[in-house]
Amino acid sequence: MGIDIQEAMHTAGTIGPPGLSDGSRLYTQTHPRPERSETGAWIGIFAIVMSFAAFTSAMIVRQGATPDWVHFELPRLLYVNTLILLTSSLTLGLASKRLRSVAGFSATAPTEKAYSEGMIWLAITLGLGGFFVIGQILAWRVLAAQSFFLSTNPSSSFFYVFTAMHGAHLLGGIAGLAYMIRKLAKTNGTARTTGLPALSVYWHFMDGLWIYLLVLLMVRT
Amino acid sequence: MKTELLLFAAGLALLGSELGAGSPPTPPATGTISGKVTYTGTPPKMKPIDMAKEPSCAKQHATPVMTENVATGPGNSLEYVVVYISAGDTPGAAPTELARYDQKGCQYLPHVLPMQAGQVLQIFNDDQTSHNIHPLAKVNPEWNKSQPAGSAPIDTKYDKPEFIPVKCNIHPWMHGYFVVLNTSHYAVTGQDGSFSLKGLPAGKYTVSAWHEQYGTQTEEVTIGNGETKTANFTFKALPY
Amino acid sequence: MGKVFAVVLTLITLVSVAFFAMHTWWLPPDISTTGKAVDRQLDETLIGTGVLFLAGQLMLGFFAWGASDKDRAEKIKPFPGGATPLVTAAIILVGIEIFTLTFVGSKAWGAIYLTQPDPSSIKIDVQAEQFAFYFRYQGPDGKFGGVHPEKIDDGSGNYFGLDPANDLAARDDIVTASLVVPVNKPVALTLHSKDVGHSFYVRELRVQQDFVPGLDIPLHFTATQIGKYEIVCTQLCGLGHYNMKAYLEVMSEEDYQQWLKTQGGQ
Amino acid sequence: MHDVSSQPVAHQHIAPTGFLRKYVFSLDHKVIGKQYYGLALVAVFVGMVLSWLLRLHLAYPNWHIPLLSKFSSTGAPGGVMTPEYYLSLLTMHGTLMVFFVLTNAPFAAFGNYFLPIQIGAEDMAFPRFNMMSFWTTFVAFLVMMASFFVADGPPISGWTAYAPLSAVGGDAGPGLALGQNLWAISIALFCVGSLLGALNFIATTLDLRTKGMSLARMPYSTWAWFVTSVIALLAFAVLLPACILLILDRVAGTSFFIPGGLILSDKLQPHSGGSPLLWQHLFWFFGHPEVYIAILPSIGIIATILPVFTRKPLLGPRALIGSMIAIGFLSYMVWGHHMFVSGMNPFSANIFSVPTLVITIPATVMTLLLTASIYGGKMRFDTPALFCLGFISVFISGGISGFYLAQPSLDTYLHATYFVVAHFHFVMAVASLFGVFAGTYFWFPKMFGRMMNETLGKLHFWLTFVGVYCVFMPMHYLGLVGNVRRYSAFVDDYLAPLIPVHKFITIAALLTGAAQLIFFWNLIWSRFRGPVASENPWEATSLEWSTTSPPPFDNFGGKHPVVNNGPNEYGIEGTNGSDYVMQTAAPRSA
Repeated sequence: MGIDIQEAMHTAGTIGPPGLSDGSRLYTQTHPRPERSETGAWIGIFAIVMSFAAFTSAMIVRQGATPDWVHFELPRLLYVNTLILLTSSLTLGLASKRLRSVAGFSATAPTEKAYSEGMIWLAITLGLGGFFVIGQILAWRVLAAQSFFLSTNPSSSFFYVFTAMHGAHLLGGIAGLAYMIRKLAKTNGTARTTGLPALSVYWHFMDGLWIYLLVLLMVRT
Repeated sequence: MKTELLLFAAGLALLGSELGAGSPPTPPATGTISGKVTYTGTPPKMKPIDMAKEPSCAKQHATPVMTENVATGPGNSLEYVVVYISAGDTPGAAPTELARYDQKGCQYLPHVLPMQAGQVLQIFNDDQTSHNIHPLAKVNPEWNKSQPAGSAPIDTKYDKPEFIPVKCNIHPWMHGYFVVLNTSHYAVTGQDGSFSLKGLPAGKYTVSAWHEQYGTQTEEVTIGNGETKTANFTFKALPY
Repeated sequence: MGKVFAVVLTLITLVSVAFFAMHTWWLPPDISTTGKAVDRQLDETLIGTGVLFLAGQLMLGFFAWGASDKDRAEKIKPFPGGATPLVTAAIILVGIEIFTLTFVGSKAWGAIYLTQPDPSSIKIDVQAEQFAFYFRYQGPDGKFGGVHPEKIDDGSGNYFGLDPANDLAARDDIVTASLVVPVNKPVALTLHSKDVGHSFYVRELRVQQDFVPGLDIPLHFTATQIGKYEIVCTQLCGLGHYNMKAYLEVMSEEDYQQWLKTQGGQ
Repeated sequence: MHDVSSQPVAHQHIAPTGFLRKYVFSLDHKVIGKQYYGLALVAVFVGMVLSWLLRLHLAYPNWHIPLLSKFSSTGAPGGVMTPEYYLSLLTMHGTLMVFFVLTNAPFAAFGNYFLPIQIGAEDMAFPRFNMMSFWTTFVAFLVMMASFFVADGPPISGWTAYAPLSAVGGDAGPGLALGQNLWAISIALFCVGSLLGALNFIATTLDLRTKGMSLARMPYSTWAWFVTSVIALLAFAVLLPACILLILDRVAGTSFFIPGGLILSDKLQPHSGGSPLLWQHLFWFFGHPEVYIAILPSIGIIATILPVFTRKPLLGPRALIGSMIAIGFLSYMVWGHHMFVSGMNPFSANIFSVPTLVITIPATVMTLLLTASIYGGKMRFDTPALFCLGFISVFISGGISGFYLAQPSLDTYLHATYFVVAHFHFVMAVASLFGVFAGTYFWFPKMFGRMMNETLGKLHFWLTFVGVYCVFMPMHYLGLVGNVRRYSAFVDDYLAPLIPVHKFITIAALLTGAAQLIFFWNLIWSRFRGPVASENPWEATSLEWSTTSPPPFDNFGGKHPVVNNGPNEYGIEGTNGSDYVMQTAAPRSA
């Protein structure tokens, strides 16, 4: 089991600035552990992967259960949405690159320029996220117009379930993004955005998850 | 002189008419519609019900109980047909006497129970086992209650006219009907297929006969004071 | 206190085991060709686990006894040999137990569920519904009529949704509320459900099989004892679950033929 | 963790003022732990009363249970339960006990309170998530209880809610309309709450361990909570989708679990093509790990408490932790053993049977290690110690019957009989609760600063210990005779002779239940009247005993303990004549 590795990590970790390795409050700095919010993000991703794995297996079982599966054309709009989401990942990358110094990973104080640019990129990311969600809803309407509803056929049922679940999770990301922007704006950049790496991890994952779902839906429906 | 007599007579007549108007009118004799419900063709043969699952009921029946969806009698008579006034009758207030429905020997007694809308219905469990009453109402509210052995009767009523199939969820063979009507004039045919609707004031009526399997037939009947008219119904039966 | 615990635990253990050993409450005699293996499997498991149970509980009581009433001066004693031999022993012993049980058990299971029914076996269609079983025999023509769910009508006794009007094969199908089979003749059932999940359980046959709505599930057995046995539902199916049962009547060949004659078709 | 140093976050050091923030919407893991414990207490009380009613009805079907008709006139006309009401109460008993008691008490309640303290942290990694997870669970509880008060009562489909019975709606029977909706919504909420909680536990264990608290030095209870939270994260992440699909089938007319051509209440159901087995697969993929979510924390608690009272180190701690991990791992490969006879391919039964039996190996190892740890100890028989012994005993009893049910060939006979009821009550319910009792008597001084009453405690133990054997051991015999479970009355000919056994069980159950009232009373009495507890009344080693009872808001009064020793240092030359060494004590030269 991983205990030994952990111990190694500890001994490595205990080499810290003198005076900090005693029981005083600064002890934690001597531990090269990831940001807790980032750990949280990864654990969350772990759980979400599990959920969608469950949904997927349900889909496969259900499709195998009875030959009543109707295949339908995915709304073109979805591909546009995909592009939007991919771009948003890109812009978030640009944002965190600029805000990194703000995020307290480097000793240098943030340059005013980096900060303002970073904020703009964050805002753009937020906007793109919003567009994606709206786009998804429009895609639903397109499908509904072809009278494919939630209960029409297992294929459409799963389509709505998948897109809805993904959308819900993405809204979580959007909320986090908004919170981050507010926090930064309030303190114009001096607030340490420790949540930003976690947020990026989550956002990129949402991105990947969508690609997976899109492929799955293309193959299955 | 003659004129005086005439006047006098007229006066008397007037007086008489005055008096007549004052005194309560003797009710006009009411009429009756009676008749017989029969079938043509061959009805399906009723099947024996195996109650082995419920010994406490099985032992109450010397001969196996038969299904009752098309119960027939001698002379092609058709049982369990509800004959009622479907038009021309002005329904009075719901009667105060209760419509009683029994669960006995894992059978519904009677198989078909007509009642007037709003009339109180009382359901008894006379068996040593739990029963479950599930009237599959669509117009009226649907409910589904179990009635353990020896528990108090269930009181309920239906406000809208409807033909409601009743089933027991515990004993699938138990099937019956609540027939909720908007009139107080109704009857269910017995084994001889005969019925009679009494106490009908003179007038023009639509008489309907309803059978759970063969649907409804209607007849126009006009009766005067104290008349008795006959209305016969004939349903077409199929073996399957 | 430790001694008290040891005594109480020992009593509980012995009483519990006694009732198993004395067969005070026990399975009904098996009447199937496949049940013997199940019973043997049960006995083996009983002995194996009985030993484990006694050993475990008595050891616990014994140690508790030993660990009680120590004065402050007394030193604690380490467990002889430490953890490693104990763990290895456990792994090996339980491992062997598991291996044998699986090896023997899978055969007992296979005999019931992984074999094909004898082609000559009597085919009977079983339908479970809230809350009764109904059984359907092919009748003289040796064919089952088609099933049409929308035609199902308990009121007229058409439990299977047959269509005798248009389906000649359905007319002579025999539908009963009891499962009647000849002794020593293989019987092949097809289980399907009208509404929700149910289960087919006959203790004496040592078989249990769920009905799954939407599936036709095969189950076959051969009854070796004439008599009347209960078929009960073991899958929670609604308010009448407790009362969902039917009878399995195992008859001599002659009685069976006689019974068939008395049963009319649709 | 930079923010700890440079920028203290609000929750970390400043205790909130104001009632709401302090006791209701508190971010303090200790308060949240107590809230979970309280919720579990309420749930277990309701669940227990339900079991009384169920037992009474089974043994004396025609007895008019007082007040019951007041509570539900349709469910129990004149105090005699209708079959559907029996099943409603049965469903609620199972659901409340499994979810709101066995998941909440040993895992969420004690875990929340003691996991951070045992690793020397000031709080959970995400205090806000922590608060949300409790209040989500609380709402889930309210929604579940609400089903008692809707038109035709709680659902009658059992805590496993097998489709299509649970999916088709009111036509399938009373309680399956609104009641089942509430059930599904409640469970979905519960999943969300548990997921948040599990996430928190994992992150906390990984990131917030104090200096020197290597994984190897974590107390076994912390290990158990950690492993359990990983299991829970996976399990509830699967149950949640299952519930969502179930809800859609019920309210949106989809057909995930409902096949076509079903006739219920003489109505052809408007569904087609669904797979009832799909629900069973999803449910049991959660359901089996759920058993370990209930039992592992208790094993950890016992493993932590036992050495304190035997005054000697636990035998083979690494093997014990290894077994926990092994069980957690295996628990995901065995769900099929709940479905041997449920219509899945019979071949898979043999396949599922093997890992199921293999699980008995780590289980046996753990049991043996615990038992052998008692050997040669200087046992102190305080109430927690007694419950440790009791735990080992009932865990053996419950584990043994697993050998039977793990074998398809025997499951064909024993499946869905009282043998199964006996099995999971012993191994999951009673064992887990013994862990909770031990934990309560052990940690109460730390949580409330007062000792619990020993006399009442011992009385509670003896009555409970003997009681549970009287209740559940006979159920094995009933199972052997083939007594089917979930029957609201025994109308089958072969069940009549068993009624006396059922009467015996009922009386035993009532008495055992009454014994729990002693426990409830002890809690209340000791909370206010109990003797004041010292910092470390049991002379234990783990970190929670190195702080005040109860601990300050930030657990260690602004300091962070430094850990130099493992949690297992008993029966040795300790400081000034004691026979143990605290984890925070100076490193031992050995």
